Amino acid sequence: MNSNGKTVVIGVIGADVHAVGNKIIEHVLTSEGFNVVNVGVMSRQEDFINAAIETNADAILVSSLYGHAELDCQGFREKCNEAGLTNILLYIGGNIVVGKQDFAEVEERFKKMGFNRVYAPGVRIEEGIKDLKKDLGLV
Amino acid sequence: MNSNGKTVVIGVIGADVHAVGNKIIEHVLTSEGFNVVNVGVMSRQEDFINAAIETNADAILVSSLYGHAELDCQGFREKCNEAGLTNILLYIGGNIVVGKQDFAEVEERFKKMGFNRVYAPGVRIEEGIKDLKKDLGLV
Amino acid sequence: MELTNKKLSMDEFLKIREEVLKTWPTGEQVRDLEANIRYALSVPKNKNFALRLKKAKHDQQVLTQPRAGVALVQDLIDLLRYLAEEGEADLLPVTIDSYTRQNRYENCELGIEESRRLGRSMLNGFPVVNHGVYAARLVQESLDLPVQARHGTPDARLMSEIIHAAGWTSNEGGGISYNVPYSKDVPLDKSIKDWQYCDRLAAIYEENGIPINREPFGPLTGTLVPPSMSNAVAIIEALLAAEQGVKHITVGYGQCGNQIQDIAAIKALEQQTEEYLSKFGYDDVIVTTVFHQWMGGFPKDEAKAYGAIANASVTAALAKVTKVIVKTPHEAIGIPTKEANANGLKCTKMVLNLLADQKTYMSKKLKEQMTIIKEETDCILNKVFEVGNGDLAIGVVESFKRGILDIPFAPSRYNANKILPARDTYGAVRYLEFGNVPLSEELKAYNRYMLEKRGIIEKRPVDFRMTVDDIFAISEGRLVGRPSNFRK
Amino acid sequence: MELTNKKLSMDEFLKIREEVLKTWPTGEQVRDLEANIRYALSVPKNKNFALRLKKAKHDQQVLTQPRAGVALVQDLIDLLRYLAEEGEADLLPVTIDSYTRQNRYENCELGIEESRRLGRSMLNGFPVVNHGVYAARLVQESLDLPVQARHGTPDARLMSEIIHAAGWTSNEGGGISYNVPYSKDVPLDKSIKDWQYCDRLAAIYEENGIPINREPFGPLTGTLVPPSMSNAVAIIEALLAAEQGVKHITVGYGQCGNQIQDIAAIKALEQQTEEYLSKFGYDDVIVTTVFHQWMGGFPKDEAKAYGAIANASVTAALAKVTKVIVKTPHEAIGIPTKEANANGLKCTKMVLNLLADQKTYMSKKLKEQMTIIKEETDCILNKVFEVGNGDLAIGVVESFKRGILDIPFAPSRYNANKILPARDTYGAVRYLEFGNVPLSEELKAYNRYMLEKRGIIEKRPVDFRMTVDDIFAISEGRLVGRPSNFRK
Ligand code: B12
Ligand code: B12
Repeated sequence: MNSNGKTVVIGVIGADVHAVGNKIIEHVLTSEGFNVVNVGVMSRQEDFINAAIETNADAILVSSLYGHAELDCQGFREKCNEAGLTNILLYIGGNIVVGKQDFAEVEERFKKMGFNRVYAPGVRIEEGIKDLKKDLGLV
Repeated sequence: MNSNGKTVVIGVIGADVHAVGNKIIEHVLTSEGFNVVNVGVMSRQEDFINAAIETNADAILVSSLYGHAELDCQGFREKCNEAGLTNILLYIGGNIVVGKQDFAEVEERFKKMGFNRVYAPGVRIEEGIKDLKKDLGLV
Repeated sequence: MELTNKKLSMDEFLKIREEVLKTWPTGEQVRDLEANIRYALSVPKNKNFALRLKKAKHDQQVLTQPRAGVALVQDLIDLLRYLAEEGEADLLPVTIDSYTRQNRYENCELGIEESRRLGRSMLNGFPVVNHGVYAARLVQESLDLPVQARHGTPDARLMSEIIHAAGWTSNEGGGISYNVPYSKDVPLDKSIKDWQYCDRLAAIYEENGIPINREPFGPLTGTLVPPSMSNAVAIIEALLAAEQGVKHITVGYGQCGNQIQDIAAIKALEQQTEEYLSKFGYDDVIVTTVFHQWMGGFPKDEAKAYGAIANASVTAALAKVTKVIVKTPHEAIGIPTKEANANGLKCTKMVLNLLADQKTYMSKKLKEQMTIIKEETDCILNKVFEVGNGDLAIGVVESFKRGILDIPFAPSRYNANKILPARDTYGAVRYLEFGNVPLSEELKAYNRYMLEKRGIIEKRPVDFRMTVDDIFAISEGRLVGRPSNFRK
Repeated sequence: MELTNKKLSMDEFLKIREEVLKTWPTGEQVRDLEANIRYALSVPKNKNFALRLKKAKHDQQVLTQPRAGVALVQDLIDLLRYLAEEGEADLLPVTIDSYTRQNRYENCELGIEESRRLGRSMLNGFPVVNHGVYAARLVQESLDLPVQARHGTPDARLMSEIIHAAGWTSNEGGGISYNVPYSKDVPLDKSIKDWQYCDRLAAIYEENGIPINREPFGPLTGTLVPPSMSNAVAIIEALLAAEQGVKHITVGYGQCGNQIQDIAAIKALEQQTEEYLSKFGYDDVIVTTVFHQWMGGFPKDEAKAYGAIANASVTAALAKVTKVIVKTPHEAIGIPTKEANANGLKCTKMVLNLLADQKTYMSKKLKEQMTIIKEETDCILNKVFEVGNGDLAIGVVESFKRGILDIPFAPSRYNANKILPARDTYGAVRYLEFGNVPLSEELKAYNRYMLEKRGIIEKRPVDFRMTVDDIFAISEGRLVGRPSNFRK
């Protein structure tokens, strides 16, 4: 697959071990031409941020399936800023809160935390890639 | 079974052919000691009323399963009154309206039409018999 | 005209037709049969019910079909579109209201008016005769799927004229199955004759290049009908229809609840229908099958209703029937909302898809049950032919009189009401009282043996109490109505 | 201490115990083992998990059990009571949150606080270690049904101390099944040792008159795990537990979706577990079975989710497992509300009741699939013993290193990740890439043949694309992930 020149860090945050989606996301992003850095499951905020600094990444795609993202993501944007990643795109998707909640509210909560895009349960990575290409000026 | 001295007319009103409940109701009422007059399925208001006059019945238990009871029962109480059955108990049960509706409203509608008791879908005849015994002073 | 199982001549047909069209003003709209046929020919082939079933059978696909009908035209169209889109239905019905089924068209007028006035459907179906052929065409033209009339009408002659003239390519019913479970005083010779007319009408369209599907109503009263009894009726109606020239027949069966018995019953039904048709020389009939999800009292709880729906869908999928008639989570309460109806369809579709590439494999038990059902059915059918002196139509009338054919819990006064069914300890429906149903001594002994086994396990006599308990069982969340003190 | 499959001596056990109880302040509460046992002895027998399962197995009854856990004590009690009453659950779980599973008790503190502050559970389960033994007893005392801890904890030693001291009579997990699918960097020798401790602890209670049930987690990653791989793991964990003295073991299996394969897998699992146990001299172990409704990606639509739930329940009922772990209509979205959880239970219960008196009958196909699974499992297990030089614990560590045991899609870096599964055209899960899984040539050929058949039907190569399509299939409403241009 031709590289599109953009680098994306992916991974699953917190104590979350849901590995299947993560493997699929790596597969799809790669075949779409992204340079993918996968920090894998059970990753800390620092793991994402360090990988992004090292690879000069354009975006971080956080997955969280198990429901603790609200706890696990506290202060993520601030840490990015401190690390100098002031312009990096932050996306999050999966099953990011505990239980079935009104998604508009959930989205707002995560946007306040500094995420650029927030995805509802079961939204497939293909959707995210469309937005990513837009946000990165690839289309 | 010992007779309890009370006579009840039962049947299924209108173009309704649901026969199973009707047979069960006859069976249960009889074994509870009632004298049961069953006008059967597809019965007109007149069939119920004539049977009640002939047998000097204490109550009429109308079944309607198929949803047309609101149409089929228009003027039932008035016809009873005209026929001199001014004190007869009128009960109705089954699936008496079309579709899932708020039962409190449905009950009110049928009470306005002159029914003494109105039963929600799936309420078994045993419930009705309890009330009947109360209303007829058998307990 | 004497009743006999012979194809109506065009003369006879047209003479009756004269009378039929006069029974309600909208009959006038369909007087020109050739014009009706021309219109029907213009309906796109992908909306042809008969062809869709044929393809599904070939592809071993199981199709879904809801029940649905409301009083007013636009509401009906909206409802059916919703069921096609949101519910992913493969085939569409128009369920006809109960007044129309009894030819009480005046009552329908009132129902239509009241529905308009109150803004909700006061009828339990679509009064197609009152609305007439133009409305019926509008319905058909507004939909992208094949449409069938589903009702319960002993005399459906005018209705059939209207629906076929409107391009509806399937009609449910039959002289027995739409009489005995659906009416009180209609003589069988009358309903059989009237359905010969409906069959002949379907065949006329067929002969003019429009395949028409006919579907005997399999479940009858939906209440503990022993498989051999409903299969016998379905086969009889298939034969009667074939004699009139019908070429596309869907024989049906209502779930009894024991999976092995149900699968055996469907397989037996399909095989015996084909055998009997070919035995009587009707060789070019395409036989498909329909499975009705549990037709008796349903659980009120919606989650439990889903369980009943999906469990039935598993049986349908494993038996590889051609289509399933779908229940909804509102079944115990009333006519479903469109959402509840779509939910029943989606739940069913999910199960069918999960099992699309799977089937039942033959076991000793399945073979045994198929044999029992086939032998019982043969016993009944042989006797029907015998008492009709070879004429099936006459045989049917005579058989009901004598209780050779006898449908449990039927409202009709022409039904003997002498048999009593009950479940055996595995949940299979057996004959408890045989009435005059002419089973061989061996088969009777088998039925008795299976029920005695239950009696011993439940420590109680084999009698009507079992039947009553079985009637309530599923709505109370079990298949077999065990006594309250029962512990395995 | 070297890893070996030998019963821990009381000395060893108590030495480890010293350390374990120090890992979090609540450990102090359970220091007095005899007092714990006395308390556990006081729990009414009808709330004993092991005995309830034994009775169900004897009665051929299939029990239901939900998943459920929230951050705060009273909320948990309310939730579980609701599931018992409204959901008619037969057995209760306490699902433990993910921080506790990783022994991150500080995170739990924050989660508990935030849950209090926001008035909703911020944790995906109940942090039992933080709440401590008195809270855990309160939970148990507030309920009338047996309670089990369900989690996914590689090192569950402290948790196990607390739950058994609280009178919870069952513990899910095992050194493989609660490590490889549930963690990233925990070495297998560590998790096996830690679970030997949990098993020994359970056995100490057992030896003191309190039957304790242990349940290896059957489904592993829940994603296309070939039955022989998960069965091999379950049998290994049963043997490891039995060596420590555990007497009540429930081996589990997660639905793959092909009904025949699933039934074959459960029957094979039950039989082979008993065979291996008795082969190694563990004769007095009571083996029961658990079936997990579909553990992979679920459909978002609730009606479809009900379809998936009920379809799984049919398999459970026909296979006559001892219990079913129930999914809910919210599965694809998030932790279910109590209502959705009860609905999943009721739907399941309905199906189980409808099929309570029915079972699967042996067919050629079922026998064939059982043979395949058993032979595959034997191939794997023989090799595990071989590379461990007869020591099962060592064999497991070595086998993961070499990819003899290899769990698809597992997050653990100690997993080889070399095998690749895919469905055959009937939906049965087969090995696409064998990695180092030591199947005989004949069995490999069988797997290849079955997948090639699918390739031909779908007109595409047999490769990773199939696996990916299969992963999404059920959440998109099919079992087999057919290519988009696929028409049968
Ligand atoms: C079996 C059945 C049939 C059989 C009936 C066979 C026969 N001749 O008896 C067949 C298949 C023929 C049939 C046909 C139709 N049916 Co139907 N049928 C049912 C079903 C599944 C079960 C009925 C039954 O036998 N229950 C078992 C008996 C023992 O219970 P029961 O009848 O409810 O009676 C008990 C109680 O209601 C109570 N009770 C009854 N009356 C009274 C009165 C009093 C005073 C008291 C206290 C208690 C009481 O006591 C009885 C004994 O405990 C119900 C749905 C359900 N309940 O699950 C639909 C149902 C009644 N049918 C319905 C409809 C619409 C029809 C049809 C129009 C067809 C259709 N949809 O295609 C036709 C109508 C035909 C006609 N003209 O009447 C609807 C009615 C809708 C509504 N009210 O909104 C229902 C509710 C299904 C649905 N949800 O759509 N049906
Ligand atoms: C399989 C599974 C498991 C397996 C995981 C095996 C493994 N190691 O991978 C096992 C059984 C071990 C497991 C364990 C647990 N699980 Co789990 N699990 C699931 C399940 C059924 C499927 C997940 C899956 O693999 N889906 C298939 C993949 C391909 O899809 P995906 O992961 O959703 O990813 C796709 C999209 O979400 C999206 N996406 C993901 N991230 C991102 C990011 C961006 C930016 C974008 C654009 C898109 C995107 O793209 C991906 C590819 O298309 C889900 C429910 C469901 N979805 O049906 C529950 C679920 C995620 N699990 C859940 C829970 C709670 C748990 C447990 C706590 C246990 C429990 N309930 O007993 C533990 C947690 C363990 C831990 N510490 O993390 C909950 C989470 C609840 C919540 N958020 O409210 C869920 C939703 C189930 C439920 N309804 O309760 N689980």
